[in-house]
Amino acid sequence: MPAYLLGRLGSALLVVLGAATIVFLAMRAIPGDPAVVMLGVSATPEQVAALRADWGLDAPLPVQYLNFLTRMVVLDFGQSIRLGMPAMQAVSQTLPYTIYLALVAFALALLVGFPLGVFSALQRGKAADKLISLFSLAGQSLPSFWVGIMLVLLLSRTLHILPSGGAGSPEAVLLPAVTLALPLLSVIVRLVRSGLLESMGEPYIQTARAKGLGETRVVGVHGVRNMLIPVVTVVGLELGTLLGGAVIVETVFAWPGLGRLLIDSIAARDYAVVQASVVMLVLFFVSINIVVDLLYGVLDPRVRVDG
Amino acid sequence: MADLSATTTLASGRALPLGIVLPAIVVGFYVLAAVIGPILLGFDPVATSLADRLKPPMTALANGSLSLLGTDAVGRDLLAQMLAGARISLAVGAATLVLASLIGVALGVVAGYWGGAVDTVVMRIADIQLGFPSILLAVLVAAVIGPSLTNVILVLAVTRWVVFARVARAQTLTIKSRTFVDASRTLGATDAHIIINCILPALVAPILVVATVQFGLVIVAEASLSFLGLGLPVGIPTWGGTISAGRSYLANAWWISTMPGIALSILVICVGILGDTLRDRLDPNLVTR
Amino acid sequence: MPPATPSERCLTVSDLAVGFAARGGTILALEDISFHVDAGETLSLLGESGSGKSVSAQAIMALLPDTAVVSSGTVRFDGKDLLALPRRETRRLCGTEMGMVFQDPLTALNPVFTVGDQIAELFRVRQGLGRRAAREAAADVIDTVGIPDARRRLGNYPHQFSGGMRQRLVIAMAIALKPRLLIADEPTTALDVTVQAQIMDLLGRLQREHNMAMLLITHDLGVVADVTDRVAVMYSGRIVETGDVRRVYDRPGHPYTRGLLASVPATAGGGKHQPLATIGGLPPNPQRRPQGCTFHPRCPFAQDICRTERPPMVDLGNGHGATCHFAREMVADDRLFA
Amino acid sequence: MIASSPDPLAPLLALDNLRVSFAIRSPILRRIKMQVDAVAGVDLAVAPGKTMGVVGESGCGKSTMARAIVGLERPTGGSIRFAGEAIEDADANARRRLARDIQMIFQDPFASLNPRKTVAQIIGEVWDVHPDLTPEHGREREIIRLMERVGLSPEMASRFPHQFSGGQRQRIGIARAIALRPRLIVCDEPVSALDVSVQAQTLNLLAELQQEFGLAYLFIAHDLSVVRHISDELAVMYLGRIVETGPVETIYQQPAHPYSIALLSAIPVPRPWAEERPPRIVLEGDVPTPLAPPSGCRFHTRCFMARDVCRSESPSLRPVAGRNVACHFAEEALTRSAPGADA
Amino acid sequence: MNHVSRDIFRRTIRGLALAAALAMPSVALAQSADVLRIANPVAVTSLDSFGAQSADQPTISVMQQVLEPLVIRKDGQLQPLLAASWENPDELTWRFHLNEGITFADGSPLTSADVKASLQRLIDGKGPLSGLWGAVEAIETPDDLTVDIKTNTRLGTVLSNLSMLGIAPAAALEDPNFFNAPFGTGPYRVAEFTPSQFVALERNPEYRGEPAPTARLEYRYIPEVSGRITALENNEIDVTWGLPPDQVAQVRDSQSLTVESFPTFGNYYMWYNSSREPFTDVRVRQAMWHAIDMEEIKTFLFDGTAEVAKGPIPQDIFGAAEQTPYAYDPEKARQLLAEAGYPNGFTTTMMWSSMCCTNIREFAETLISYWAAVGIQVTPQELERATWLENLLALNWDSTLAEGNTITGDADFTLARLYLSTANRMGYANPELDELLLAARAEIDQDKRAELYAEAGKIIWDDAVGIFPLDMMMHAVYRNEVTGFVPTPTGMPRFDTVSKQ
Repeated sequence: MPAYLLGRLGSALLVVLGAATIVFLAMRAIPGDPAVVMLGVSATPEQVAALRADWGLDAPLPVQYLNFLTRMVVLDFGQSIRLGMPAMQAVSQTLPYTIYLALVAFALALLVGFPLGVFSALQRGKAADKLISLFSLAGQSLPSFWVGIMLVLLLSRTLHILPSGGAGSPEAVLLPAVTLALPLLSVIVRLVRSGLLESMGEPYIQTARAKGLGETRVVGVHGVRNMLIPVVTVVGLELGTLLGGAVIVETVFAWPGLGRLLIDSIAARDYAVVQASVVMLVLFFVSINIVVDLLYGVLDPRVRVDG
Repeated sequence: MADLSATTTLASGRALPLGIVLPAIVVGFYVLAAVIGPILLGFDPVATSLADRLKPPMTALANGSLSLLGTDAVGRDLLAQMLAGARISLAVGAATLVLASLIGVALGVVAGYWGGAVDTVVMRIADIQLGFPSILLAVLVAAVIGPSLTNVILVLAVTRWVVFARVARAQTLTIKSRTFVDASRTLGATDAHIIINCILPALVAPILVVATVQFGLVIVAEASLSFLGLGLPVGIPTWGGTISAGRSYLANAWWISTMPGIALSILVICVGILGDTLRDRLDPNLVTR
Repeated sequence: MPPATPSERCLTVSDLAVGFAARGGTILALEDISFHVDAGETLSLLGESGSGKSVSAQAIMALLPDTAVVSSGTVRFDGKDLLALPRRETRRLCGTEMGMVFQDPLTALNPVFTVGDQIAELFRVRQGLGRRAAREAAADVIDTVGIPDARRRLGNYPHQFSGGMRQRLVIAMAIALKPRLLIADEPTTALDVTVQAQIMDLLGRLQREHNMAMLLITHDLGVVADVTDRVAVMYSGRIVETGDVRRVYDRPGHPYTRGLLASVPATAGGGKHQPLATIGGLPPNPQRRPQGCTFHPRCPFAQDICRTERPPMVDLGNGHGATCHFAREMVADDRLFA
Repeated sequence: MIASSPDPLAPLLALDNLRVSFAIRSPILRRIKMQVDAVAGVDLAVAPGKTMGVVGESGCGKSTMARAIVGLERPTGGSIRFAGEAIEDADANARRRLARDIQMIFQDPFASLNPRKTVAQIIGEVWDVHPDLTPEHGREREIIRLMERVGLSPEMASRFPHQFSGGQRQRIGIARAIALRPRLIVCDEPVSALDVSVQAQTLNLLAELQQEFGLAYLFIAHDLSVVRHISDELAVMYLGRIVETGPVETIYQQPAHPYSIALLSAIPVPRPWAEERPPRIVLEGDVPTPLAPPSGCRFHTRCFMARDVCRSESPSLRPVAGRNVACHFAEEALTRSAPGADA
Repeated sequence: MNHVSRDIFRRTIRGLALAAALAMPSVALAQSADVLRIANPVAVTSLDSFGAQSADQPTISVMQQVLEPLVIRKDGQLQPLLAASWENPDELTWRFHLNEGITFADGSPLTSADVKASLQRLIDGKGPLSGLWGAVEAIETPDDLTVDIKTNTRLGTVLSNLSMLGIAPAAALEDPNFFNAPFGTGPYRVAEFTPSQFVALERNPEYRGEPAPTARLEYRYIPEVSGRITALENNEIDVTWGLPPDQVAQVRDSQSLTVESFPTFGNYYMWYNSSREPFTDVRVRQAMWHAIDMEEIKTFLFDGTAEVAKGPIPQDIFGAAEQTPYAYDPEKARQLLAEAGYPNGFTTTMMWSSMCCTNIREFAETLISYWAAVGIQVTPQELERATWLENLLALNWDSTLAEGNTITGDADFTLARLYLSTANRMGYANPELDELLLAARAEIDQDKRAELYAEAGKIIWDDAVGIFPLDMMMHAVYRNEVTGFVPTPTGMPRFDTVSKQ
């Protein structure tokens, strides 16, 4: 197991390193100079040069890269130009919002999606199943920015039930969370449904029935337990993309999370924050993947290595 | 094996289920609207008419025509704009899928067939791609080459190839180990012969399914890019762009965001049903996300 | 084996017919199926793939898929008609009164639970034993089926056992609650020859110990001969011949049985380059079974009557019967094992 | 090399101490690799026009051996000679040439046919790969001839594999295998997936084709009665090694290896009462995994005759009573398997 | 849904959400009259008004209530605030005498050292405003209440520049954490700050004047217009600004809200790249101006809530002079084009920054539509701000539409920084204009400066260096309970006079 875990960590680090390199090069490849962005229309070449020197951007690229990598090891991404604080501090101020939003969305998706999927599978082919299928298809394919806008239009602007955005009150998380949860919820419904149907077709289900177990136990224990394996795999991956994908929802609902920070920082060419955000997002993504892998081992004894 | 009988069912033209016919008709309608709509109801991005701005649906305009779905913030007819947008959306979707599937299938087959270092490199790049925020990628490409139709297609293709590569690779791995490939080998067949005769034909069905499922996602992704202001240049009408532009007018002109959103939703749902039905019939075990 | 008196009769299937809903109507998978199994006795359902032998077992155990429809017949077990009972009631008899062994021991076991949990589940859910007692009982059962070091292996998962051991576990589950009827559906098909011998030995031993009735479903003529008292030969959803194994094998009353026996190289004996006897043609498509005797298109002895009239079960004495218009002539013909 | 055939003709195919091992990845945890010696030093010879039957249980390496012969696996040791020429290291070009002489019939008749091609395309693939061998009278006519030869109606040429029954599919596989008029066909369990009645038809067809084209078969099966029916020579394999080889009837009548004895006794026959049979020997336990084969004689863990020497010393094939046996106590085993003896 | 049930529903949801929100980072729920909830349209990213954000409107709008300048612009006039008086001992020296007895929020007294440190920090910060002080040679502090600013050339803009410099305590400026919760001599001090999200100000207990009527100001960033309006209507916030002009009318209809519109120092401008064909020809530049009906744009696109410009900078700015607007005359436009050699028009591009300002795209599309009517095909180029800036500075464009804000209220800030040929911002070079602008900057006599700017403005206008379509108005919206709101022409409202009932 340790060897396996080590290998897994190794490849995860490789992915982080790759992403870090790409974001480093990308930020420097795109037009737009942080100094110019800050100084605005009236910037003079002297002012720009002075600022770049202050920020160490006049150093040769390899030096900057090496600097970036060595400091990345201790999660030091340097000073944010735009915010005047360490980039990591900016990230750690916004990340909790994104994680909070993602978790609420995740819980919502799970709590609604799982039972709905099981129900749909048991009602296979009936009207309820078809309705749920259509709903989940819609949830999966509708653009979340539009769904968000429509929710605001309906619940906020017309009915005045929920706030339209921001993180100012506790119920403010609901609309963005629902919007964010919808695609994941749909994925869960579909996965649970097809997973359960597939699991129910396996011979061991016949065995369970031949043992004379009640149908509730056959489905609830033997069926569901096996179906968890594919569900956890995909849901884990989706959770990773949930964080990254929160950008749009955060934009629509002015949610002060990492996604918005990333967008704003890209716009301001705030290299340090962009690099910090991307590295943290990717780090999160690969961590979740590792957790999923480990969870896989918990759920599926065939994956466990003896001894 | 299930895929085979399904192929024949499709090929032999036995009664197709509603799950295919209905959405196919809707999608066909969109294609038709996209092709001939702009001819019937031309959209000129430059033809603004300030007196007609923000008019609700079913309003008679200054020039005497009737605006079925209302007008936007500079007085252009929303329906005409949406028809022109349909053309762009469908074109972007199709072009992206062609590009992404070509890249993805090529890399996936190579990685799956030869394995080893090539496989490791391709799959590692895929991992990075998956973890990397696509927004940043979009900004990057848009900024480097400037916003254009090609760039949007490029960005979307770059974010989509992984799905195709994964499916192609998995399918290649499965097919590669199938006995009929061994049979070809014992005939003395070369790798190229095997890839062309055994692997690629087996990829058609799953890739088709993935492409159908992805089609809706790509259209939505294009709209999302436009929504974030990273999409097509101003002057090229897109659904996402219109929805985004209408966001500031939710208070006084709800139709600007709502109408193209409904059009987009109906399309992607129908494409989704189509993809689902195809998947059920062609390759039930395919995971396409 | 002493002949079974009617009081010891365990399972009686009469006139069973099962169809599957399909596009364009129902496909009859089984028709006119009648047989019985007595306590302590083994009946083999012998047939090639698609002959309907597994469907019979599923019908008895209420394990038929939702698309299946039982269109007629009765399945009497313990005086109750299982088909008339609600599925839930039939299910209640499974495990306690009827046990089942499946073909593929790898997939028949739930991969994510330990074998201890899977067997103990029977005792806990069906008998209401406590956790500890159920585990003890499970260990005893595993011990019974000949898995060494039973107690320690309770915590292992199915994939940690070899194929033969897995089949023993499946058997353990089937006999754990000492059922009176054991249905074994191709229990050795997935196993190697030497392991097959072990498993058949085990089944035989358990049957004797518990005086169980056993319904063995197989395509292997040799396995049938090894362990069976009586055989029912199935062809295209019907029983074409039934009777004592020796009688049926030595003097088959149906051309199909005869053809089967002749095509087995071992029976055919003979030397190399002696062509084997074969049955020409293919089994009929269940959607388009031939008129009259379903076997007539492949039958070398077919006459006009076979093409038009469905042959009745001809009683050949001592429980031997065959659905062939010329059953008696077949039995009288000595040429088969000349 | 030990000539297993008394035939004075030089063997068509000769394996000399053939070894095939591969690193396999644990199926789910792909990072863990294990070394499997699937074929651990096999000597075997197939005479032209004759059938060499190979029996053994799953995992004994018989299929791997077959795959190595046709080039689907690369041997890790020993040699394979075909008509006197070493072919174990054949490159792609040499392989293509060899394919004209060595063909293969697979176990699963469905899996070995490309589901997306018609029968005509499947058989015609032969000439896609070997365009220079296209018969003068044209591909179509040759396909029809081949189909007729194997007992398929030529009208079926444009059908797909799934539209055929198992037996018919195997006939397609056979037609493809004989299209190039090979000298040797490796048959890997060609009838084990078929129903009894169809199996007989297929065996008859194979026998006819052998007569007609002078084919040599390497015939692999786990069903001993089938092998007995079709073979001239027999090799019994256990865990990657040959434990006994010789003329088929010699071994059947009086096996000299404890494993052969057990194997033969375990075959269920339809009418046991009608023939004289040695008492059944039920072996203990399962076949050990080839990942960790036992020391000494690989069979010793299950052998009813095992002594101390069997645990430490690996017996090699030696001639005993008209066949070759790899057992320290072959002579003793012979007495046990003698007709009428009580095991 | 009726009101009662809606209320119950809201409360239920709130309860549920509260239960779910235990993990929630800092939740502000205060809703009393003592708290004024403000939604700013642009995020406050930093409170450091000396560095990168020194010209950043959100930063200034908060910090102007915390730090006070020496002189302040009130009703168009520069008036003493922290400084009691000033004089010029020589042409290169500005001497300021500070008021006595002023203390910072931490109780320490205001001294000349604080002024020196603050100015020095602005210059060293190299931010956008540091350029205003390029001529400063030395800052001297002869005594605790006297500051001398010495320049190497004559600098006429010192007073207006100083109005943008809030004075912070010198000692605190050394503290790297000072700008997390800065304080000064102003009516408020910063209590809480989360960049981009939230700023809370509370009364400065040491403030020398009348205490501000509202104890606490809370700024929350809500980027979406509809979000802000909704939040106002839902009583989630009390005041906001930066509404698109065409949505003002609709908000005016609301019974619970008050809208106040007032002129600002901001305007739209459309520059030509005069170094590129065909914009080297003044007739082309004028023709395009004549092609546009400003009145129609003002009426429909801006719902009348803007002013047709009468000069390159809005009229309230020091140094602005009234010019005659270009008439909407497509015939004349075509004629000018023909004269310039483009009888059939030409094809060109216009770029703008997507993040520029409200309605920018609609505005641009409308302009393009007008030009199309006289045969000029303009391809729109909406760019991301950073890219737009890069192109702008590289003169890699044909024409560009933007918005400007003369935050110092002094013509120099816009004209002398952007229109000098040395700045080379729009490829226009006119020695006469250069001379006027430089002279104005060096003129200490403020009346003379104003005259010089008037002349310069006329040149820019008549030569059509760009099109100056409209001067912007600011639209602040607040709930009816809010009183005491004072319009600010800088577009950066302050709330130290505002209270809630």
